[in-house]
Amino acid sequence: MTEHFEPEIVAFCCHYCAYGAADLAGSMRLNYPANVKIVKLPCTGKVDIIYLLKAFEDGADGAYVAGCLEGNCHFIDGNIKAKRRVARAKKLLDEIGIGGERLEMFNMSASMGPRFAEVAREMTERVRGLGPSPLRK
Amino acid sequence: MIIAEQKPIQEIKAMIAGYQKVLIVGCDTCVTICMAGGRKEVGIIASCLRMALQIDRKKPQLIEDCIQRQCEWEFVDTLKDKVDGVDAILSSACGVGVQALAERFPNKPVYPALNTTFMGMPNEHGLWVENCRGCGNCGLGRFGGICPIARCSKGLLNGPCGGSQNGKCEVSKEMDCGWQLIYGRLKTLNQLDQLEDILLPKDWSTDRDKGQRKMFRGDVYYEQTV
Amino acid sequence: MSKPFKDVLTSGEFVITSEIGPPKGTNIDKMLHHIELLKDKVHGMNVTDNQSSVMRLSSVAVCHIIKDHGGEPILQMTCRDRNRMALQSDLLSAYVLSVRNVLCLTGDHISLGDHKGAKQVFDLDSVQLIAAAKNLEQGQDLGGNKLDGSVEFCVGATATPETDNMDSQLLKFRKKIKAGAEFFQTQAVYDMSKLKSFMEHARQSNTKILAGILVLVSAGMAKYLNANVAGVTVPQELIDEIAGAEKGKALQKGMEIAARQIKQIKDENICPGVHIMAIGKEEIVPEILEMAGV
Amino acid sequence: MADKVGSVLVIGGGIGGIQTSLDLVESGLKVYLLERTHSIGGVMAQLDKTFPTNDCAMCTISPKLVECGQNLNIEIITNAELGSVAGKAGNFEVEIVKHARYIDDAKCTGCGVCAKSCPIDAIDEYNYGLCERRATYIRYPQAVPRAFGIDKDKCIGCGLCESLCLRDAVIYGDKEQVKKINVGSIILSTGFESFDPALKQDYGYGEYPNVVSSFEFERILSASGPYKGHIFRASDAKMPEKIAWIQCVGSRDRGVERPFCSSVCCTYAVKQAIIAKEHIREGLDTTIFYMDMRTYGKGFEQYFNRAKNEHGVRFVCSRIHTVDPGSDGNLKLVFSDDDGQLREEEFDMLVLSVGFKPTKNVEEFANRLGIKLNEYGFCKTSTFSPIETSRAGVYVAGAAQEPKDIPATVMEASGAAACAEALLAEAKGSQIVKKEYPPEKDVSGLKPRIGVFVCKCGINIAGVVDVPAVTEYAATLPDVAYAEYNLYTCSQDTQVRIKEIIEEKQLNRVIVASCTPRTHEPLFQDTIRLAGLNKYLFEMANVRDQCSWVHASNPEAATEKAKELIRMAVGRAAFLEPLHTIPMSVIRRALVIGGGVAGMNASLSLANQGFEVELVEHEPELGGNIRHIHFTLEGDKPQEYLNSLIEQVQAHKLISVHLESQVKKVSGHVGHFESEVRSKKLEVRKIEHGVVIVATGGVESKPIEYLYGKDDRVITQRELEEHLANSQSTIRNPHSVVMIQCVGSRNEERPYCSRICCTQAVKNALKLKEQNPDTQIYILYRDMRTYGFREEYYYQARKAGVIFIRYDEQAKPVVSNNGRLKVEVKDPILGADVVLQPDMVVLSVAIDSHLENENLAPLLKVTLDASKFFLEAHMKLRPVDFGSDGMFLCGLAHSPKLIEESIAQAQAAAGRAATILNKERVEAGGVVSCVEEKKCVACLTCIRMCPYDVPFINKAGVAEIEAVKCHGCGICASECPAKAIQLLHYRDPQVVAKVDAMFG
Repeated sequence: MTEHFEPEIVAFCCHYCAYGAADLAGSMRLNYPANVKIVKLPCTGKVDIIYLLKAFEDGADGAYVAGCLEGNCHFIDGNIKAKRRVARAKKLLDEIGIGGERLEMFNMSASMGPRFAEVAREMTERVRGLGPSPLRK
Repeated sequence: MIIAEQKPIQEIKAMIAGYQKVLIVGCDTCVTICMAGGRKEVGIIASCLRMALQIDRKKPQLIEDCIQRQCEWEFVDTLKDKVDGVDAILSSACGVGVQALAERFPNKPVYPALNTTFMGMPNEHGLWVENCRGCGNCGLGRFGGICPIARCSKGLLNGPCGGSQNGKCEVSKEMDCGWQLIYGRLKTLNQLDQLEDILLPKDWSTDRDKGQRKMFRGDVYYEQTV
Repeated sequence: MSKPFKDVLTSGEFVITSEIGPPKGTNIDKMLHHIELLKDKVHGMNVTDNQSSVMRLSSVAVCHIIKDHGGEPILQMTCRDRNRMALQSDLLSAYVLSVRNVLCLTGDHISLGDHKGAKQVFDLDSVQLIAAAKNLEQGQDLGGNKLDGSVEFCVGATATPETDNMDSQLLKFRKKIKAGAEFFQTQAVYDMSKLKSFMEHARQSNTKILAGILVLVSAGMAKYLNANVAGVTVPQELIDEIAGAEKGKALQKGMEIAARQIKQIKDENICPGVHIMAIGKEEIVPEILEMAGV
Repeated sequence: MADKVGSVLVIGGGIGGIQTSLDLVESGLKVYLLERTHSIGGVMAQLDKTFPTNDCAMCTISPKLVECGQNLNIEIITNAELGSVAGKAGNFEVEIVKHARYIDDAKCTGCGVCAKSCPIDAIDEYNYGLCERRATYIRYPQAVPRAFGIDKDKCIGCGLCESLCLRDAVIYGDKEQVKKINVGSIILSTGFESFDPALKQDYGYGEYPNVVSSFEFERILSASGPYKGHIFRASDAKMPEKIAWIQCVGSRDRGVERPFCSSVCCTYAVKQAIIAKEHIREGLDTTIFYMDMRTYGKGFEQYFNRAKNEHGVRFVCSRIHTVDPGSDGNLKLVFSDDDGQLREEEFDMLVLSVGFKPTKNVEEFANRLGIKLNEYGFCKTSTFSPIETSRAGVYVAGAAQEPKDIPATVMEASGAAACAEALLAEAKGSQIVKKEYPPEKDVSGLKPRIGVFVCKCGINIAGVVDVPAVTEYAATLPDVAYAEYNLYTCSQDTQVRIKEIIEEKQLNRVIVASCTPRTHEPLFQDTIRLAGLNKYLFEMANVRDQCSWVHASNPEAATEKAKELIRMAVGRAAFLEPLHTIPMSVIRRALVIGGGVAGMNASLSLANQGFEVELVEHEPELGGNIRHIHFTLEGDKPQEYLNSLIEQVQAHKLISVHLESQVKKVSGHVGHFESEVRSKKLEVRKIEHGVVIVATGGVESKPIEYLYGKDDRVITQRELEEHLANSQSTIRNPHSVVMIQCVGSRNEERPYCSRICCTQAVKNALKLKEQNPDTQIYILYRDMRTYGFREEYYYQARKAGVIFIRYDEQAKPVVSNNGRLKVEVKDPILGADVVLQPDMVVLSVAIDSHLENENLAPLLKVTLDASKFFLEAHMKLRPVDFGSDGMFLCGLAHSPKLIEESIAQAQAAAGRAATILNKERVEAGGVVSCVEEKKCVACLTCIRMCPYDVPFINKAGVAEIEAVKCHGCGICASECPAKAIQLLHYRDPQVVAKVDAMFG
């Protein structure tokens, strides 16, 4: 079963950078797995910890938050705040038994289309390696 | 205010694992402000518990609510209808709130979701410090407004111990030596002479050693005055 | 030479004390060996009280044993493990067991030791403990009650000459004298200039100061002290000196340093005595004394 | 005057042209934006990062590109050139020659099928020829207009693209067209071209493959560049371990007829070295060979220091004469080391920091326009009118005037807009198109009826995703009342259709599944508004850029994902609510704080545009620093200028001047501030205003070293200037003068460069020489920073015999007094100590921020930088805006700068302020945070977490967030522990619904 396992992954992306990078990956026709679906928010500072938990509760196998490069947040430091929340959510996922490594924070600028694709591949591979979420077994 | 922190999810899970329907109640006062047990944290706890229990093949029903103050009967009573329908209550309030619920709903088991830690304040957002032990006999006037009971790791009254170094306590290099703070502040105030007298052993009779402490105000407490 | 310690203090003789560490357990063989070795070489033997918050045999019991073996014990009492009732009660017990010297300390924090979850007490602090001992001499306990038979102690306290917060430590030092401390044994001292400057303050208050000599056994220990022990600073020259010792000779070098310092303290009349700490290696103390020529 | 035309022609679509266009339309003037190439963006769109913040250039410029592209009142004319110009200021008749693009940019959707099929390769100019493009191409992925064009020089006319384009946008027979327009003003922002390094033959560019120009290197660094952000050498595709930069290639070089300094190369080289080091984590040695490090701009010196101290970039002060081939593709350089010894070293790769030159055919262009150029071929301006060309009504911004960086360009762009706005004040609004919308339908309480429109995007989506199947699936989703697919959902006919279907099917939510909302959401939102729906009832599913384009190899997975993306959009759409902005009236009056050159220019510019100005100056007279300036390098007369300026200010009936007054209180928000101004007599005046401009200036610091204050013969440059200007002065004719640079600047206390002092020293030295050519003058300097055209005067000073001696910060000169003044300094080139005995020592002292800044910043709730100068909203793109709306800054309040720069920035501040004052209302609300009072426990979390200090605890004891101030990031909402705050349009249920829907 794990051999053909296709993980479901949610990516919470900020409007300014990560979403732009995702679009650029498209413009550059960079290939990456279709597992990742984006939820766009104005800033990763809007990523409520409950959204991350809810994604897993709903059955996500993995999730990540992608914001601007550190120091370049369009809302000054929303991405730094998001980073701290992601760290807490990872800890909670560990406690719960789902595993914090299924969740990650990434930073990229709007011109980093290749990086977006790389992250999508990287997360898909990582989660594929971890197998389906314990909630979906 | 009262500072508290969330218990590990597994510990909470173990407490409520046997129940089908659990009411999770937050408190809008101190524990909201210290971000341990308000409306948002109730949501987080509930979500985590649902997942943790689902891994164990359990699908309990978790009802989320939050009341203004769990330490007041009037607010606690608003929960009555909801409580009737559940098997247990998980309180994300301080120990006072947990006990208030337990007392008001004698037939329902009540469990704490938080560890109540101390009375204190935020030094910075997200960093809280204890600065009162509630000993019932305040001596802050002598110590430049800095409490040696709460802020010296040994609660010393006559000056720093030999473990004080670089203004830090022997317990941790991160912790200020309470006595250095007192000394510094009184020096600033030019009141160091206040420290010269030997302070006699503290009268601890006002502390909690006599069991549950009570306090009443004659002008408002009817039963005592009648 | 088991002379009452109080008499030694007033005799003008260069005072030498050392330490006996009670064992963790009931096997007292090694300790007895140390007592035998030291009882005639030093004027008093401090018995540590659950030192570093590590649970051990009671210091009152060990003091009693020393007395039995003809030594002069100095009972160390910390405020960490007993409330004011237990402390006073132990003082009475010590007295009836012929212990006449008590060193009053605050005590290390419980979190530094081997029972980290224990509830610590600190009902009294060191100043208040000194006062309590003196109060017992007056035939009274802290509750204001009369005693049937009082005590008489030579009460000591500690000081930290190398502290970085001299002002507030001196405040406490003065309080200890005011409360009735008759002698002081200091925290380890390595920098003689710091000791001298402390003594300038101390000399103003007519009391006996015994300089703490902690024998270095390695450069690592010196670095550890600098990093972790409050109020102790080993100067770089000393670290270099011990680090430069031949392999296997570090302890020897440490002993040389200790002896040199004792000699300097005595020759330059910096302090009226020394308190030698060899933590667990008490057998080397006689040799150090010999090297120092005291 | 009725003949003034309410439109402006902006020539050049780089960042300058973009900024000026956006400002102009905001202020009510229509814009024709003329661009020579296929798309706007200019050089900035080719840069990787920008100094000194290392912000991604594309991240910062692309929202502006989109904004320009979407604005109804900006007509972008690409592939075009200026033809003839007739008429006069206020009404020019202009001919625009639009060259054939061969693809109709109105029809082209940017899908790229044409380029994919094109069989012809051509050199990619956007990537400086480092890679290839097709003959049918788009300059870069984010280009605006998002339309392709055909390179007819390469095209073989095979017809493939024409046959494949489903929009019939390809026109092989496209012809040049001439368009005639009338405009009130013309703004030039034609920028620059980079110097061709091949002309500097000794550097081996073009001969050795591993020698690249700095502009090429910029593309190499870019993640979207030819090597996807990896640094490779061209010779062997090896990652370099050692890169050197050679500065001043085509700058400060009379040999190649480029005597001026290009101003930006020092700092961009620093940037490239830092970024290159970040790219090559295995370790990269970087060395910059320079003549003088000219990091004079705000924050640049600190940036330079970080490069040196934290990043380990090596700086060698040595002019390189030749580049020789080394082993293995390496390049060999010979240079003189710090100790004057000649050394030889090999590098893997060489970057030539090339300078700026005027654009091609600039003379002809100037002739057509009837403007004058200076001797270097840049647009001629004067010190006191830095934005005006020699022809009335024609203005210039950016590097067309002088080599300069992005912030200076952006400033001048806003300043040029202000000039045009003042000229055309009465014609504002006359050519602006406003859309009329039908009244909004009330959808409250209605069950969601969602319409889904799936776009095939020609074959862009449909070629991969099974669009009919997806549409069929969409129709089955809950609340979906209608679903269809279109060939191009964005086409004009589809807009009409969507509108009809909304009516016909009674839709109250609309979803378009097509490309990205970043470019197309406003279009569709506009469409549903025309159908009477609130624009927030729209949602988009990105099934092209984030689906079909990236999963082309797996159509099945792409189809499944498209379904999921639409399901997610539907889940969210059901929860969407209409949002309304609240119009807040604008008080059309400005408060200008500071009555120096900057404050007065800002005031005049605004008053000339017809706005009232309250000008507050704390001193008893207007003028500020310029009162102490008596001459300039260029031979102007500052005092005459000052007098005329004061006269104009005082005579202007819209300006009220408050002397000896201070601002004591500021409250309110953009469009409506209330301030209290207290006079010396303690009278308090309340002023209502819509904007604030801060122009508090700076002050010359008082030196504490070199015997200043202890010996009368030691004076500051300003004091020297007063003496030189005063015919009565006794010390106008010294025999020998030593000037010491960087006194109090570029040190630990003031880590910044004070920018003006090198120019000041050269100016005073030349003046001394002019009075008496025999005067001996020594200038002891660290780096001579006579940037731009000021380099010429530096050269003249050397020619006139002024002796320049470099000193090192570690070995500062020593001034002593043994009866005679003695100055000792170590000359690093000679390696010897030099002892001078001058009559006079002149100190070039630092510029400090004004003390007033510290009082003012908390009143305005704006930030100061570490040196207590005001901090702008964004170093590059918002150099005169504060982070808080409605507040602007200019002059020395921002950082030390020259008079012409202060004037330009003042006009910029006025231009930016006018974008607000010109409106009758500002709209508050939309995507903003909103507090549910009942839930708020006044925990202060939002107050502590808001990056803009917006929330506060109101009189009711709960948090309040003023919609007009909120930036809409949502940080407070996701931090609030009581869940009392929601960000509208991103309320928790709206976000969670989308997540829930993903999992069915």
